[in-house]
Amino acid sequence: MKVIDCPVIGTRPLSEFVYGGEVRRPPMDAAELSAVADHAFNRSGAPTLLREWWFHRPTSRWFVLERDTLSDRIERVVPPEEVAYAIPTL
Amino acid sequence: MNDLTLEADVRFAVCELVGSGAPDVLRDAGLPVPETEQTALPCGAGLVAFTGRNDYLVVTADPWTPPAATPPWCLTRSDRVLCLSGGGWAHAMRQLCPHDLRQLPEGGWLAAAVAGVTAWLYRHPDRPDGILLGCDPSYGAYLDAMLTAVVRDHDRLAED
Amino acid sequence: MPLRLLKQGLLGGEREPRFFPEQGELRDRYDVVIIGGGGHGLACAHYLAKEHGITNVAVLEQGYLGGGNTGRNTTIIRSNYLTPEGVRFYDASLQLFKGLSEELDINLFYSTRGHYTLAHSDEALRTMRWRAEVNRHHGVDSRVVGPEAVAADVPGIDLECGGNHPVMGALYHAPGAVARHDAVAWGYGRAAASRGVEIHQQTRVTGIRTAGGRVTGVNTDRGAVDCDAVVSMVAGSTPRITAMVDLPTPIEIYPLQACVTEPVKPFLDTIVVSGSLHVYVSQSSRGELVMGAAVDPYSLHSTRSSFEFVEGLADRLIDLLPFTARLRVNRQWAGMSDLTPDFAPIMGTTPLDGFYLDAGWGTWGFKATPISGQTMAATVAAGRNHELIEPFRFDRFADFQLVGEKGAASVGH
Amino acid sequence: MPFRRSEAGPREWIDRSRTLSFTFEGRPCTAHPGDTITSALLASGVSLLGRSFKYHRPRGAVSLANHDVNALFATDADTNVRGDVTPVTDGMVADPVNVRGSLEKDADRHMDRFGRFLPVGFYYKAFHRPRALFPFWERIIRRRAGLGRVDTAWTPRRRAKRYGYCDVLVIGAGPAGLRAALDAADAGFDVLLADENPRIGGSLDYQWLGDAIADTQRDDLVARVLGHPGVTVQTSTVALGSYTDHWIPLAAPEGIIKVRARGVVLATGVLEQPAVFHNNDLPGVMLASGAQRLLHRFGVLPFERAVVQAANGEGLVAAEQMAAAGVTVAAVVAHGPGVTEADARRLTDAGIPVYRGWTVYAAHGSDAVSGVTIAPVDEAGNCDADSGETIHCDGVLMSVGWAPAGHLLYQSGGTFRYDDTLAMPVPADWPSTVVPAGRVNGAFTLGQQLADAGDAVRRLTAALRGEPVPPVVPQRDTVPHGSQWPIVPHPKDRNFVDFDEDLQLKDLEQAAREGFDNIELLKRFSTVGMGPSQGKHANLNAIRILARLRDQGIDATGTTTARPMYYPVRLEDLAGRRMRPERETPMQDWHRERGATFMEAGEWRRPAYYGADAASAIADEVAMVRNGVGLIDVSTLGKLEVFGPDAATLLDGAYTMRKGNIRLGLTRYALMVDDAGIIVDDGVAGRLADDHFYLSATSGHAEATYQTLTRKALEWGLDVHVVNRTGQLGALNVVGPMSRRVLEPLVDMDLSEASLPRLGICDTRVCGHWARLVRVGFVGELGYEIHATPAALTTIWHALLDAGAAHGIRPFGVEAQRVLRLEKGHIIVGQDTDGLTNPFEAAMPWAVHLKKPFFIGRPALAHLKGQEQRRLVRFVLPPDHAGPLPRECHLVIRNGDIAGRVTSIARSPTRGQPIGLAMVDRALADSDEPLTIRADDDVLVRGEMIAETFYDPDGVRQDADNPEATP
Repeated sequence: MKVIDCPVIGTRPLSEFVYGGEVRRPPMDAAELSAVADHAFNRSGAPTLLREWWFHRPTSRWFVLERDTLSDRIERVVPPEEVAYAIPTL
Repeated sequence: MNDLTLEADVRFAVCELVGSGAPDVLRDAGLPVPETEQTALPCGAGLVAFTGRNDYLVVTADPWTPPAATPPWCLTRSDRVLCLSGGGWAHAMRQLCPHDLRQLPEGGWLAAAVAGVTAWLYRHPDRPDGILLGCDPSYGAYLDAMLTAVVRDHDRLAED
Repeated sequence: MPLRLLKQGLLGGEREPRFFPEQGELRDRYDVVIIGGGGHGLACAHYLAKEHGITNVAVLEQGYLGGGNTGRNTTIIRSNYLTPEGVRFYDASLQLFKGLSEELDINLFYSTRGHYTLAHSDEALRTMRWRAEVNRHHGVDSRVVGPEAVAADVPGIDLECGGNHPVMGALYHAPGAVARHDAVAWGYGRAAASRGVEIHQQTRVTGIRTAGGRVTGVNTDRGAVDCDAVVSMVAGSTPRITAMVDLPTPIEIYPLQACVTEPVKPFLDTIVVSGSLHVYVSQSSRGELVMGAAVDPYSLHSTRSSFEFVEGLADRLIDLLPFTARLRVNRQWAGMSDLTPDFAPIMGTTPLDGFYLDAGWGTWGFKATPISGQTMAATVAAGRNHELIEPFRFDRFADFQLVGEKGAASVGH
Repeated sequence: MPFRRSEAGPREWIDRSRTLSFTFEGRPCTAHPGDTITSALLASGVSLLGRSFKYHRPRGAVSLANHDVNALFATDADTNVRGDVTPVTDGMVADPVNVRGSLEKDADRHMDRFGRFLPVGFYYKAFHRPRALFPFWERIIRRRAGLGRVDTAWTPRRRAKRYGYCDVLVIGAGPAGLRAALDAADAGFDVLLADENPRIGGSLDYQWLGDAIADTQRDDLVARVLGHPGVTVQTSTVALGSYTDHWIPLAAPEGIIKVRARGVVLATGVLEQPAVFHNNDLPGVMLASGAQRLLHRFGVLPFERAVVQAANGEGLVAAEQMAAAGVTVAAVVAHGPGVTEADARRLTDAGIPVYRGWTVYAAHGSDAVSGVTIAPVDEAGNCDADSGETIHCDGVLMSVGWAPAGHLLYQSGGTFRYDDTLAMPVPADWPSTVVPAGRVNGAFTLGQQLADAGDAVRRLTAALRGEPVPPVVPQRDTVPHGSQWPIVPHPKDRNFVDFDEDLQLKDLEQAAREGFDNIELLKRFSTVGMGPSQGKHANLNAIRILARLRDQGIDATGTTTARPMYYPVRLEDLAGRRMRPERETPMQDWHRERGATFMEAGEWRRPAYYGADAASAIADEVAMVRNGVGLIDVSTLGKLEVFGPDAATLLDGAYTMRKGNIRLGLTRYALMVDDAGIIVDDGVAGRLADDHFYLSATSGHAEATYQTLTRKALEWGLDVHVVNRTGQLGALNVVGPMSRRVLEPLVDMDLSEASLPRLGICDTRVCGHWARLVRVGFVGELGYEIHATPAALTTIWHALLDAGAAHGIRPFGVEAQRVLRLEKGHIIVGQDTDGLTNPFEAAMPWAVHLKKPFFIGRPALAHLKGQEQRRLVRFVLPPDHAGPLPRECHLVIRNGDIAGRVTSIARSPTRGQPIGLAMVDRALADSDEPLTIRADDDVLVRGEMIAETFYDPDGVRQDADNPEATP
């Protein structure tokens, strides 16, 4: 079973996590349909170093991990601020 | 083989303190305040665990009422708390939990999956030969049944 | 004793023809280059040659013939899909499969066994009825049956499934079948080669050349070739190929695992699938139980095996068929599934002229082998999508015109 | 003493002082404790142990090392039992598998004669023309398939699995493994030493037995390992495979242990490989190491008079051991540089004739070896059969080379290359924390093995301590240990490369000739290596054959993937203890006692209805809610608290409707879609303070919604806390015209419309306990959702039952709730929607507030508005509709084509006619055509779409002050 080493919660088995997919930023208001579709459907499918969301159930905590989707190695725990963005509000 | 016993329903008052100011509230109430996330300090027969940003789990023998002011918000919980004790507890837990609990020191805290459900584990210094386990009340009967089965098998093996 | 075997037995094997000619050098130019020497690629080559007279074709395979998902699936063939376009497409595939042993003169062991998809909840049962109704509308023999019908066909089944997920009914799909997966690739490969198609194994495509918005050739680790059309039929390697032409796709790669037990005397004649338990199982003509489950929980470009997979599968299988507890798992393996958001393939033309895509097969690529070969060949020959694959067109995502196969999402395989 | 038992040996596993009884093919047999089925049968003079898979040829013992897949047995509770390693138990009933009749008189034994008509891949070449006849042939073939027979009455014997941890896992307790375990433990590591045999010692106990130095070292090593506090020994334990991140499951007698080790030493040794000659599969032809195991472990002399084929020193030792034990060694035939002139002289001096430069050409005999023909062979392996000599014997020992048991190294990412001297693949590269040691690494002499283990542990120690890893100190042997070409053609073939699959030399040649000349294609076409032993004895020779045919090296020819399992393992062992997480509401026991029929809802089980008869129970429950008061346990609803200054921003961003403008003390419908605008969840959001919301979610989606909210809070950088209270709080809904009257006495507040308005939410006390009251209208009557702690909820539930008794209060289940909500026209996400439904298709445009600049799915919905191609519609069937109702998912038909499907349908007791929801094509939805549903038996049922809510469109029934609603 894959093991994820995390500086915050220690060494954890994969079975404690839920995979949340790659980090993507949605288009904001008045986006073209093509941009919307690209965000909704397209993915970085080729082997690469990918930033992904992983949810750790026992601590109820989301992590952003940088993982090589070919070797399955986790290279880095990314601080969430690095992927955060503001949303427009009324 | 050592005896293994399961206390299936250890009575505690449990609450969750959420939001800024939580450490101050704990301190004002004379409760211990763990400084590192995912650690806990003993508090009488119970404990206080630092579970996240400003979040604390408070497990006390007697109900504890924080000040009404918010934040922090205080949420009463009904965690099912069990205690597995006896020299073989860590070995027995290997059937249910992928973590090496021998590595969990006295006073150690761990939020982990046990028998496939989320639970917290605490090695209370007053119970050196055992482990406290807490889980969501809806999983209480299930976790109790799993631990009971482990204890039963342990006893049967011990007889053989 | 069939005559064919009598002849070989008496005359010896020396006279047996080669399945595939010895591999030569790459030519400078082909009309069509097919990337991927699995079932789909070889079938496409066969139909290009046979039905469209296009024989100046190269099939480039980075490994060996049928070594990808063609040789890694659990060989189930069925057409009990949810959407009319899915049913029509897979039924056409199944019809082709039925005559394929004769057409290719290779015994594919195409064996109609009947296919049960078990429902363990009223929600699942509703989906079964939906599929059955759509299937019947299109003349495909599927029907919802009660637990007793399942019990009559599946000896030893525990309809209570250990207590947590009792069988409430099933979708019975009479045409459900299995076939020898490798042989499908070999048969198509031999047929294509006999018409002049070149098959190049251990030939890896390293780039695709374009000029003026259309394909002009491919680069390989054995040199470059020119061509007018490139057809990518590489399942789990699709994103690597589409990246060569900067084509974003909604495809993600997830490992899909499978395993077999040691052979035992046949006791299971049908194919049994349970979406809720994430198990599908049939017994091969060698006597092995061939089993699979859902795709792995996260994306990965790897065919590594995981122990959790066999643990979980074993745990649930013996809820369903308790007596199989004593059988032993002999071997496990994995393939790479190319999944799309709507659980339907992506086929046909692309925004790049001369670049054709056959991908997004998820966990059902094997059963589509003949029809995708045939329709992709027609598409390449005509330069526009065959009507059977038009619903699976590449740009449906950009238009938000998804195929509704995801409605059956609770039920896999 | 049975006539084939030898003198007692120093290391034997059997207890000669006791005798067990068992039966084989109905005949009584005896064994000693410690005997395997195979050793006991051989000791009783039975050498025919099984029949081969395809040709039903007679087969016997070969390896005694868990590779004898032609000696499988069936017992009353198991099948495909490997006789060579399975201990006899007292009273055991064992039978051969894959025979019809008895082993000797197997009705299928003539299959051997038809072998030429069943060449490699024969099943691809015949039986398919004409197509109609294939099922006939298939039945015949299928009948011949498989080995053992299963019994559908078997029940699982699940045994708990457990996790295990150590610093260093050493696999294999032979010389290298023992040394590695000791060194690692001395270095301070916590060591787990696993070996597949019941005793540690490995080859020291048979191949090296009698060598004085080896014996001394063995005793020393074993004693120190057993006495070392840092070493835990696991015997009879097989390492099944090597998985990601150093997880190595061990199949131990007490169940599977999933071990995670920081470092692994693979001292897995080597697998002796058979020679390929005519009749090399006859009972009596054994691997030399197999014969040694038989002799030294079980005290069985397999032969009286043997011929030994040796390409290495190990074969000569075996010959000497056999001779010393009383076997007449009629000849040693040796070819290749592995047996020197000096070696030969040593044996000759001892009276054993040696034929150097000769090989075994063929074995003779029908059901057992009666003799061999030996012949001169040149360096290339060409055999001069005409100069052959025939020797009478009853046994042949093969010692022609080895293959590394490198499966786990390969799975760990290691690679191998072929060593021409050793005539076997050796590790070329491996991870710093998974290291080979001993013979698997090409270290053959005892000294080399021990030194190699020491070196391996030194490197591993450095790796584990994060220090620079020193270079390998090579310990590989430099003298040959095998034949490069242990393969002899024969005009009559039956020179088997793969015993599992009955593959002969000619089969592999033929496969390659037909174009399957890539090792993977060769494997798939011929099935070499695909049987129960997974090629442990076949793959290396198959590669040799292909390499020679293609005129290329072994490494260029490649190898097939060594996939788990190392040995087959039972499904029940893989399964382990049955764990099915199941959640219970505070009222679960009460529902059970009350006779509820349950239905699954994820990990929950909810009452579907109460009582024996579904139809009448549901009808009564519906009627009571409409006319009196009912009570439903809704504890499974998702319950989330959202706190903090950015609480409103989070919810505005996560849900389609505005949340920031909900007034304190009120709730609003909450619909969540994904990035593509597809509906994923719905619930209710209530506001308890400016910075405090309370949300409900569907039972099945609560966890996912919680995850979405917590993730979006991070993603959007918000100061907000989301707490999942789903299991911490119970919830019930007391609903019906009498609900206010029943609840009022129990609650500390005024329940008038003014005090707690429709869609209101407030915290209060019920029965003296904290509780949260929500005025929701899912079923369309006045009702109160009460959320409270599990203990309080139980109290409240019973108090409501007492208080409502006078009004006939009764509990109702999910089925009645579905009818009630359908009458009200409320959708159920997942039933009335599918995996692609957006809110416009669900006829809920009112739930999409595009005025908000952003929410999840807004970009998509902004484009999709008005574009829907299908829409959810309400329909009714005539009140006099006779016959069975259409069912959910029956199709809507228009002009002969599919135009949609029924998503919900029920007889409405209130309207007195069937009502339903259907998702139909927009053209139909926009029309005023009738709705045609194809029901069971193709009956077309005609209904009518209606625009208005089926029941109480103005919602007057939900008015707390309405005298009709609160009579």
